[in-house]
Amino acid sequence: MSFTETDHGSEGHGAHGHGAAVPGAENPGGEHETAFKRDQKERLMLWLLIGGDGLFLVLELFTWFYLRALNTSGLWNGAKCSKANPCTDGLGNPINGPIQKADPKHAIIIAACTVIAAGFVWIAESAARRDAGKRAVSTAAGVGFLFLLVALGWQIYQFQVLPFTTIDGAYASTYEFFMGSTLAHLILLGFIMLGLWIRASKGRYAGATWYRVRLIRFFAVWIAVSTVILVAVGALFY
Amino acid sequence: MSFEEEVDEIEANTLLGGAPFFSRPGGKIFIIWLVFTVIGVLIGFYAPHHLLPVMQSPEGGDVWATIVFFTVLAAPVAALVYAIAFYSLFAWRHRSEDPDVPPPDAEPQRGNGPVTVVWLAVSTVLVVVLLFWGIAVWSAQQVSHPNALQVNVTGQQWLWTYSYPGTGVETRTLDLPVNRPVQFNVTSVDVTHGFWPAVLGVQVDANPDVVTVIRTTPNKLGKFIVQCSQLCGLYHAFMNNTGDVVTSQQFDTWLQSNGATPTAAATAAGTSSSGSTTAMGK
Amino acid sequence: MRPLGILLTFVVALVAIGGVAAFFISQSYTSPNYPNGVQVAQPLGTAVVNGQSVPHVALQFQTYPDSTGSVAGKQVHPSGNPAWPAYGLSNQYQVPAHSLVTVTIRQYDSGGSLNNPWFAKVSGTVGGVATFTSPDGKTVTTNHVDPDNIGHTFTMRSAPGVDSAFFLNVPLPTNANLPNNQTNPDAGQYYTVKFSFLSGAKGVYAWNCEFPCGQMVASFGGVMGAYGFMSGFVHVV
Amino acid sequence: MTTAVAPPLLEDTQLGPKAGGFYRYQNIWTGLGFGIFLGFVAWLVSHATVQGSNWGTDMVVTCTMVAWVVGFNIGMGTFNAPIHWILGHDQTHEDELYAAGVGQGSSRYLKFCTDHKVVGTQYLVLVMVLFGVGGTLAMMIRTQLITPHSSFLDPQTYNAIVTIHGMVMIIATIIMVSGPFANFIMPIMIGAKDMAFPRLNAMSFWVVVSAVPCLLATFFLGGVNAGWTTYAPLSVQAPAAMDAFAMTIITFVVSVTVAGVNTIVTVVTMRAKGMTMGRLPIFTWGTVVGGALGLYAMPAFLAVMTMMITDRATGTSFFVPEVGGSQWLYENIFWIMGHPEVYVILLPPVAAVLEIASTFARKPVFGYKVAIAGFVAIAALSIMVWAHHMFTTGWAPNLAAPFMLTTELISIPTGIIFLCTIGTLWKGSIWTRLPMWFVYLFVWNFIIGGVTGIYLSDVPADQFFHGDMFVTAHFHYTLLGGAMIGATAAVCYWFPKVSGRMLNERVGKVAFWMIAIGIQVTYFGQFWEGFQGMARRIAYYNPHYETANQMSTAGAYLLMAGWLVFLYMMINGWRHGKIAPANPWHAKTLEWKVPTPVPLENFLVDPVVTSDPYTYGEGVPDGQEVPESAPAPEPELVPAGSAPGDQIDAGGAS
Repeated sequence: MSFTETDHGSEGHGAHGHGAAVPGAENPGGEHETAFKRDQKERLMLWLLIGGDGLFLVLELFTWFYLRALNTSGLWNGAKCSKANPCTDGLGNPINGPIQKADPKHAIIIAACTVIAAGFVWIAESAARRDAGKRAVSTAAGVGFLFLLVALGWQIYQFQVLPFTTIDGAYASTYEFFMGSTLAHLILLGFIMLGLWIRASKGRYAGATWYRVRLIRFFAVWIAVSTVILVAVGALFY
Repeated sequence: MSFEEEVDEIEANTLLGGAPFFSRPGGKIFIIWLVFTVIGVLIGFYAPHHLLPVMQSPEGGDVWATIVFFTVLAAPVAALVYAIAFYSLFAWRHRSEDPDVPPPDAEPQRGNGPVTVVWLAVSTVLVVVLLFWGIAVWSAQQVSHPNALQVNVTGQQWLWTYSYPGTGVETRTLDLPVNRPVQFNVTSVDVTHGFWPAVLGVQVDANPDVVTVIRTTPNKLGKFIVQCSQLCGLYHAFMNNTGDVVTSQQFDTWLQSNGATPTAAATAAGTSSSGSTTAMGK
Repeated sequence: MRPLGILLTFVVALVAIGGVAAFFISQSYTSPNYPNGVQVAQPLGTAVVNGQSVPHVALQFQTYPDSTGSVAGKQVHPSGNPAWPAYGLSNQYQVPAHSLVTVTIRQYDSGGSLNNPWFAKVSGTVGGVATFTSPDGKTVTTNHVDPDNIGHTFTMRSAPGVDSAFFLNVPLPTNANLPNNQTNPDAGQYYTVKFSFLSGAKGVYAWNCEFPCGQMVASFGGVMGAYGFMSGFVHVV
Repeated sequence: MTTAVAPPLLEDTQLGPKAGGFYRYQNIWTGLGFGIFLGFVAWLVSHATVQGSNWGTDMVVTCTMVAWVVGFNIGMGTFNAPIHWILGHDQTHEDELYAAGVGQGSSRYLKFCTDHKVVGTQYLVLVMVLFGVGGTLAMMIRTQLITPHSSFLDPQTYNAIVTIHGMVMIIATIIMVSGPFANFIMPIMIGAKDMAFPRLNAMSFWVVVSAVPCLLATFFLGGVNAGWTTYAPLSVQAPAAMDAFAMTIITFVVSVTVAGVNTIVTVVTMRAKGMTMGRLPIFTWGTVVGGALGLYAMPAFLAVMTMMITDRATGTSFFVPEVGGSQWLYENIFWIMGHPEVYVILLPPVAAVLEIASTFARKPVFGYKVAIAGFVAIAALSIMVWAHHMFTTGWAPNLAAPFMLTTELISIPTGIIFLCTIGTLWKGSIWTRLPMWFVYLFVWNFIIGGVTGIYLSDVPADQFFHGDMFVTAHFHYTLLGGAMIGATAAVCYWFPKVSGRMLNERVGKVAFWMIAIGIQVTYFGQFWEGFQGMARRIAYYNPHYETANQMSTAGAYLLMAGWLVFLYMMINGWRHGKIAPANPWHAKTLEWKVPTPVPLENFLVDPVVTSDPYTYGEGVPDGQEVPESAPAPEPELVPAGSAPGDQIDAGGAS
């Protein structure tokens, strides 16, 4: 790949507070930040942040498997809870039977929508790279954003239809923790994809600046991957 | 003496220079090192001997021995760092008329392979020794005795209660027979506490809904204190009580005075059994 | 003006630190200026215990289901919640050393089960017993009560190193006859618990309630974790 | 080479009347105002919504704190640029110059300012304020402990003070070097014009500022009574202050993560031409490794505090065994964060100490590459040692041996650091200026902290010492006596560059001796208490320990007085000190080659580096120079990693 062309848009100086006085012009003492430089910086930042987020994911999974293995007071799957031997929930009220498993249907829909949204970011990226015009980029970004909104909405809806609440023991807690973490990540990705859509409609991503979309794609793909992992664990390892 | 002369003299008196050993930097550093090492070793013997409470179990003796042993191992290393640092401050310190003018640059030394290798090797060997010591002592402490006296310890904000299974005795003071292995089964009814009979040299947290186990063999008569070592809320500081290591006859009597039947007390105290308890020395 | 500068730094810093200290002390219940002060035991003359003549004093205090409604308008700890149960009026008591203390507690609160039944046993009182008078007038003298019907306990031990042999635990049975929101102790019926104990050596003793009557996990949050409601000091002088 | 073209100073740029957009109207007062406003609104709304429900107070406190943090940052301008980005209205170059503080004089110190030097100075002041708060609380603790049964504080207040003293000091020490000096000095050291992401840099500062009121609010919400480790389930049943505490941590995690990423990216991508990784000043390595470790540690803190809040405010059961959780889950995740965090604190000051030792011994850093390997080894090992904090919790006794191994292995790279320090001093021309005194104090204290650490790494001995004042004394020797004294050396060393003025070293010597003696007396007193068997964090103790406690308290007062003299020296130096020359220590790193005060983009002419900065006594021209005139061709910026690091022999043991 080549980065011979400088990013001449005003955003070219967005990451660095005070670059060349006039975009594209040589400033004797100032800095002339190349697109390569800029992409290098931001990619590194993104990979570091994804690494940190990955550790967070690992800790979520650790929580899941640790509590599942312990099954303290039978409050993971409620096997030991019965009328004769009631477990208590977070309020001290008895739980008289096994805690119901969450319906994986909802989680799968959310994960699928997120994956599709990430796929559309990828399409937007390749459109920008081919210099296919601002309409192609913004359409892909817009459709992706809509899918993300569906995922987001469904995630909120899933909270309403769960067969348990946060106080119903470790399984319920951890499952809702996964959902909450997915929700937070989707909101973050939602802001970024909204920005992608608006900026693409303004024609910011054409030709030389396609690598800006690639950055968003990395993040979207990571969110999709982490969502799929959480959904898979939540569905398979009850 | 001008600074250049001083530098020349230092250069002449390097470690392997011709002057008498103790007038060379290496010799002086050796003396300082020796003094610091001796001080460190003395502290290593003094501190546990005079500052630690009198230990009443072999595990407590292990604490004592570990401190002495580790200090003896660490003192020479620490003393070497101190010796060189002090010597550099007194011998190589540059005093000039104008404090704002830096001294001339010293002879550059960007590293010294052999020294680094030796340093690494020595510290690795020391670490391995520490590790073997630790593992040996720790695994010796893990041995469980089949006829150990069982004591159930319950932590609660902010009190310990002890029960002796089979006797029906429940108290808030901890009496133990001397030279009889004892196993503490520790748990809590609310938050995490730290069961710490310091002079028995053992400690374990009391966790809610979990029973944690520690073993020891009290080998010295006398009273001791059990404290809570894990911040557990308002009256954490008040969460302590006395314990007492007594003879098995006294223990038998004590159990009976706390409501145990004579048979149960005798069984628990081990006075009626063959006395197969392992006395681990005094 | 270098010395002045140093002086100024010290003065400003010490004023700041002193201000912070004053803030913490103003929040502190241990202050003798605490609105309800330290309740001093009433002298009753002397008594003979185990063949020895010792001073005899009396203490009387109450448990409130709701600390807002107490008659004297018990001021709650700034961090507390006025709806919490409390001992009162004061949470600090003063008794003479090595003397016979007769305590009468009026129990207005309801309750439940202990998480450690051991605390249903009376310990540390004279004779190892306490006298329980229910609101309907029945009186029993016993060394233990039902661990599943406990309102509070009065559990007292010495500060570290003061008198480690001293220990007192008296359970207060639940007062099921009263609704939980009973706020006027003088109008309501109460359970009376009366016992005597021999005070120990001079020093600071802490008392608290061992019945989990608080909130959240194991009912040991809230009032149980906050100083001044279910906990306090006994100053033995 | 062309002749010098005097480039115009960016500071002198005349900005249009609308430059900066919203930034023009935003400063700390709008931040405070909007934060308080939003917090109040959230309080009203959440209070009305959740009143009467279970955990209502926790919900209210959590919502209020979130709203305060978000509101403060909206008011400060933290979110301006992201919102501009989303809307596609990018900030113009003038806006960015405005955000960098052009034309605002000293008021830029109270604004969202992207200039790394302003951020560094802001951090320095914040760190001093935090140390003031933490130190005041320490004085409360020591005053309570003068007598065995003091009635100075009630036990609840005492526990709250112990907790917040711990957390304030942890926060302050994490940012004490990576805040001021990794921001102010490090970019100049590597020849960069700013940090890689100036706005993230400013964000990391103002986010941590917004966390501080949350932490202090805990005193008004009942106090956190669980110690800085806030072990569950005690912390789950703590007063509502615990929610504010957890929000503080979550906010702080955002700040540290952002700052860590920024540091790493800056060093990897922003180095000047010729500044290979092998030529970086050692301090830079310390901040990078520390930042990377922080990036590893902080997600665990975020996870554990998020779960703590949900346990408290929505009734989940992660940490409460009664309802299906596990306190060991808390302890594991907490210490997975907790031990690396110690080295996040420690590595930057240690690296600064090596840097300073080199300058004042007039010698290259001894074993430059070995020291870097030591940093990396410490970082790598520190993520595998967490369970040594759990030797006595009963969790997995079978893992005691492996964790004993990793814990003791850490002493090897730590020993390497000592080797490099004394190797640098060895036969140097010791120039005993104030920073050097603190280097010696660092060596003295850190050895004691290190040696006492090996007792604690041994399980049988730890069974005596765990939860005991010995531990307290040990980690104060490493974190105060080691890290904080290293940071103090750094303050003295870089003060002339930061403030443009010299410190009064006579006053400094007085402060030095008071601090040095104060530390020894205070913490030897605590070692003594620990040997006698006094538990940590207790407000009332057995009179048996009284003498040791009084010794410790006396030392603490001396220590406080010493820090006050030091504070006076700093304030006095900042206001009336002698004007500092650009390079008062005749050091060779790049930050001393730029004028003082440092201009906006640091280098009027891009530096070209030809060797590492440790050419003392080698008879070669300084390899790190800022040319007076611009080289004719603009330097091709070398991508990271592709530059061979071994072009120049950068020293080392081989």
